[in-house]
Amino acid sequence: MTLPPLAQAAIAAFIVLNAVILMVAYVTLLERKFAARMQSRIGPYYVGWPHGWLQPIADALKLMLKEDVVPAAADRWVYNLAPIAFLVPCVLIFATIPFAPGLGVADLNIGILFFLAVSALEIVGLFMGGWGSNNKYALISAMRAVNQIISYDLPFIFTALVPVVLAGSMQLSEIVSAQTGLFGWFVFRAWGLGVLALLAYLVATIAAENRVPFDILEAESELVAGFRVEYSGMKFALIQLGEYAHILGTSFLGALLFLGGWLGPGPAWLGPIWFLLKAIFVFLLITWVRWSFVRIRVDQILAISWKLLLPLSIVLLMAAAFAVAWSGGARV
Amino acid sequence: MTSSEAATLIRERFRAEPVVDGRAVTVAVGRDRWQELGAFARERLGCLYFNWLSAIDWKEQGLEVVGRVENLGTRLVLIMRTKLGAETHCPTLVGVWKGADWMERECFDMFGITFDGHPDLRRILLAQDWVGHPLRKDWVDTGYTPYR
Amino acid sequence: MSDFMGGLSKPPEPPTRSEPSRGVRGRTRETRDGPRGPESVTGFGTGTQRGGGSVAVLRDGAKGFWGETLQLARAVGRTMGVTFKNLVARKPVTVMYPDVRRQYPDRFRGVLALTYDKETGEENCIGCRLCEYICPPQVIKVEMLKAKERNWAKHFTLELYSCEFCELCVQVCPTDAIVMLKTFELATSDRRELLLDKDRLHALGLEHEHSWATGTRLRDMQAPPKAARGEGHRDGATRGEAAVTAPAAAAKPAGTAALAGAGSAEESATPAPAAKADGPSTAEAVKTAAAPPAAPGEVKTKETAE
Amino acid sequence: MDTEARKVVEMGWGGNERLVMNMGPQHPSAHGVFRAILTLEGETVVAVDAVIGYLHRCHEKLGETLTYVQYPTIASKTDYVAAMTSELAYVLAVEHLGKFEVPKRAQYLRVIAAELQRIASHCLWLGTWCLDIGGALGGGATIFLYAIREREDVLDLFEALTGARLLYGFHQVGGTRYDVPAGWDKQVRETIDRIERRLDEYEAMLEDNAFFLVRTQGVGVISPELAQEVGISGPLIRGSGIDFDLRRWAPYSSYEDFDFRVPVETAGDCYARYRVRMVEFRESITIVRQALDGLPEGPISSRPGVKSVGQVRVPKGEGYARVEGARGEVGCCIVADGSPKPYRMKWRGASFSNLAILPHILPGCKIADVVAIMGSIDPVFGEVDR
Repeated sequence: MTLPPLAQAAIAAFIVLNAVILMVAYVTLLERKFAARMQSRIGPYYVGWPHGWLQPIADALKLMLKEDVVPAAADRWVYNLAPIAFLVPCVLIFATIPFAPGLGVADLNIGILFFLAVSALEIVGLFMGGWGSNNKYALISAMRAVNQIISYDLPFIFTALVPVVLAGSMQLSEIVSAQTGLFGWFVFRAWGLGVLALLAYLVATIAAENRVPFDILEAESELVAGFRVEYSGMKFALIQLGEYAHILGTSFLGALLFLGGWLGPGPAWLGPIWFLLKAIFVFLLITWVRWSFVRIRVDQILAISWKLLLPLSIVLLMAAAFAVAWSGGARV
Repeated sequence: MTSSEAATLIRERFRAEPVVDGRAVTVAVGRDRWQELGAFARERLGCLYFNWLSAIDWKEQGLEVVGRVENLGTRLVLIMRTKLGAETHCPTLVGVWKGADWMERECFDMFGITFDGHPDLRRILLAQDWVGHPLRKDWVDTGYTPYR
Repeated sequence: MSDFMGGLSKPPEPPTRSEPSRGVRGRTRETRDGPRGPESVTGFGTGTQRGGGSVAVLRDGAKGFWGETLQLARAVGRTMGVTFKNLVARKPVTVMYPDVRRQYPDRFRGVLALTYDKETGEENCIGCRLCEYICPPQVIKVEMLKAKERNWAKHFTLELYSCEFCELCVQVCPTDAIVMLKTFELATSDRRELLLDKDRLHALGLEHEHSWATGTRLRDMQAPPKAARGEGHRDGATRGEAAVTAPAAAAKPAGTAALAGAGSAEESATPAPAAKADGPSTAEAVKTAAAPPAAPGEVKTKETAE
Repeated sequence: MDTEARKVVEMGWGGNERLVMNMGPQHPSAHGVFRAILTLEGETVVAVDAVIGYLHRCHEKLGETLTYVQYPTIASKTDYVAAMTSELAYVLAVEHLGKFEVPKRAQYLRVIAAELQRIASHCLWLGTWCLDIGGALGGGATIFLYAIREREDVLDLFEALTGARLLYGFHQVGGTRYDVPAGWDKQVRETIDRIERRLDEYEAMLEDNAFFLVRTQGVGVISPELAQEVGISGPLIRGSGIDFDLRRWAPYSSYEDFDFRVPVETAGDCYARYRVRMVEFRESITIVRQALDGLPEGPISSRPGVKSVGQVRVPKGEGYARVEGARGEVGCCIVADGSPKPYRMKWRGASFSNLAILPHILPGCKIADVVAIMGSIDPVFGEVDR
């Protein structure tokens, strides 16, 4: 019995969506334990004794049961829509990610373009939340968010295009299959350009995801909680979910683009596991940076983006293109 | 500048008898010469460091304003005092030292001394709508009522 | 492009790290090199300062693009190295509190309690109200019950919710009746439960472990002439026994005497420096207090210090 | 600048596209309860009105109602982060008035306590400051927890010494209340050795860290003139190039016996204040070592232990004692009238004067600098509001 393609896609989307939500929940636990050990703490422990295995579930339950407060002066429509507008693009980016050959919702032939375009959309929800809250902290945060995301999406896109140039395809599965062989991952290839591109990609990711040291829009010591200062309960949970989904999505993309996706030793069914491990490795790198550095100021962040990261990423892209052209289409 | 030299200078200028104790010179002047003493301490004695300013309520003898300034180079300490008598007005020192700002506001808050010429004389520690000045000796404290 | 991160570079090694000029003891003074040359802060990162005058701030921002990039890479490496070291090499320091309790020291100042005499089973408190007088937040209320043999506390209430655990009540108690416990676990949802009466205080004293401090031990520790020191305080044994028994024994049969002594001392205390016995109680105390301090150090305060 | 901010407040929402933002009283980086009414132009602060008093308990009035025996236990509540030094200021003032001697051993114990307290207080400062500039969900929190880990070790020492972790009541007029317990000095040496090693880690995390440097260098510059005029003290004034340390200036409690350096930085910015405090950390450690080595035998108090509430009386007069607390000059001026209580007590809180610098240096900064400068000032609101 074969289902119509739409139904197949719907079932796949359902599975991926739930998997993503579950993964996001446990990624938060992973980050908390990781950060805790880094800080000489233990982290979540009692809920799901002995190591807090049920903590994400408890958190989700708690947030669901919390009172949903809407500020009296808020722009109700914008305020209520913002978490959804924020969450949808963050989850939608998973639609195009192949988890193994043929395993995914839709392996578009312009997959990476779709990913980058949709991922940039989160700013809309973010700005709606900051504006609709009618809170000065949230407003300043929304202003900062627009500044920052515009300036960091460019280097993000340019560095993500380096593997595209190297692989000669915009289809994500094609990019992975271009990385086969010993030391075939793009991070090892192109005479060191790959490593630089991965580093630039990580920095741009951290900034685009608003993680410390670039988390000026959350900036709880200055702006309390930034754009989500007025959100509570389930809406807060949605924003949090969206944020972590976005980070996870970019981690998956990083693993796909630079670390060879599902490629790895062992039988083919190990592929998704390899892929997951690589994504978590990228995620932990981001987390490690997050828990090691202090935040920098908004003008400094913009300066780093425009003065350092953007030129660097353009140079990297051009160098990669040059390398491909030099080798005449052969593997570099 | 030693404290005895400073005392001589003060004696000449203010006709007040300073008390010298180690490096500290205590001088009491009238309220009308308060600002003059401040400017003198800063210009002539080099007391650039403003340490603190407060007041004492001597009950029937009225309020007294005490200020302490220092010269960090020569380690001279000047304690300036002025009795306000029946008045509750005192010239401000904000024009001489910026640090007098908050100290005088606190003094106003606690003792009800109005510092004439202070740019922003409001209560600083107590609520703006507080009634009375707690460090005055005639302030009646409400008793402690334990929770039973 | 060399100033893309003008402020990111490391400042010169501060002179304070250099070896100080050691003079006669206590008189070394940090001599500083001349003021750091004026150089404006380049690149991004400095908010304009108003109202503060200007101070020359030297930042050597001229290492060039590669120098700064290398510097940045090194900084990232060192910082992440520290966190990584803590991640893998150090155990968490968390104490899983309700399951595991850390070791409380002997002098722990916890919840207050009243004590019984171990042999006779009588209450130690004689209701002398010294603790009520001395309590800074005034949380203790005592009423005395006069009796022929000795006095008793008719009521003794302690408002623990306002207590600041300063141990002054323990310190003044002539009969060691009030002590502190090595526990703080009296959290409750009703404030009234923290209004402790005499029965509750006695029950608490039986329930939990007592801290080391009692009135006599504290006063003994502070008494001016002291032979042995530094040891034996933890268990309050050794020298404590001998010295402590005398005043305690003297105070027990005649609680009223101690009270009267305290009261008169309060009236007659003079500002004489330490030479006069302004405490109550026995002849021994007077003798010890009258003895000159063993090591007369010079008090240097305020302006007289120079 | 205060008045300018007020004008804007009175104007309502402000003209010229200015935004009035209320930072506090409940704010993550307020270090207590502090309210700064910031007038912003974009991200830049143009005026600030500092509102304090939320933690006011009228300590000066309390000082008039409590006797010389009772008050030292309350004095620790003014600067509750460095309680040892605030108690010390009060008892020194009383001892100065009453001409009470203090045994050498008690003086050394006071020095040990004060310097350990400085270490603990600077630990908290470092942690909270990094929390301010680093974020509670980021590297700042990591340093915060490291610093708190070390502070807890010092508090354990105090707990072993006095039985309390925050409000010690360690000092009394004429000496100290507690002698060292057995094995304490060994514990102290281990702890300060460990902290000294860990300081290198903090510096590795911060000093080299480009992100940290851009946040602190050239931010919140206090000129020496302004520093003196406002009367700031402690690490702040030393960060502005003025060598003013009361331990040197007017040695109290046998500080003249110890060999230590007073760090001075000329830049006057947040980074200079950071450097000063980091050097002070190490200097405090050396002072503690010296004091432990030279701790003399003898009594810990020149007066018998407290037995009644009016035990201490001082003759009529006025006395001022000042100590170098972790945040600067903690002064206590007592006017005595011969009774067991002071007639008037003036408390000179270091943080009060230090915080008064804020309206003078904040205008022109970015919002992010406001928290960095606040943290570098290290106010403790118990001491500001008293």
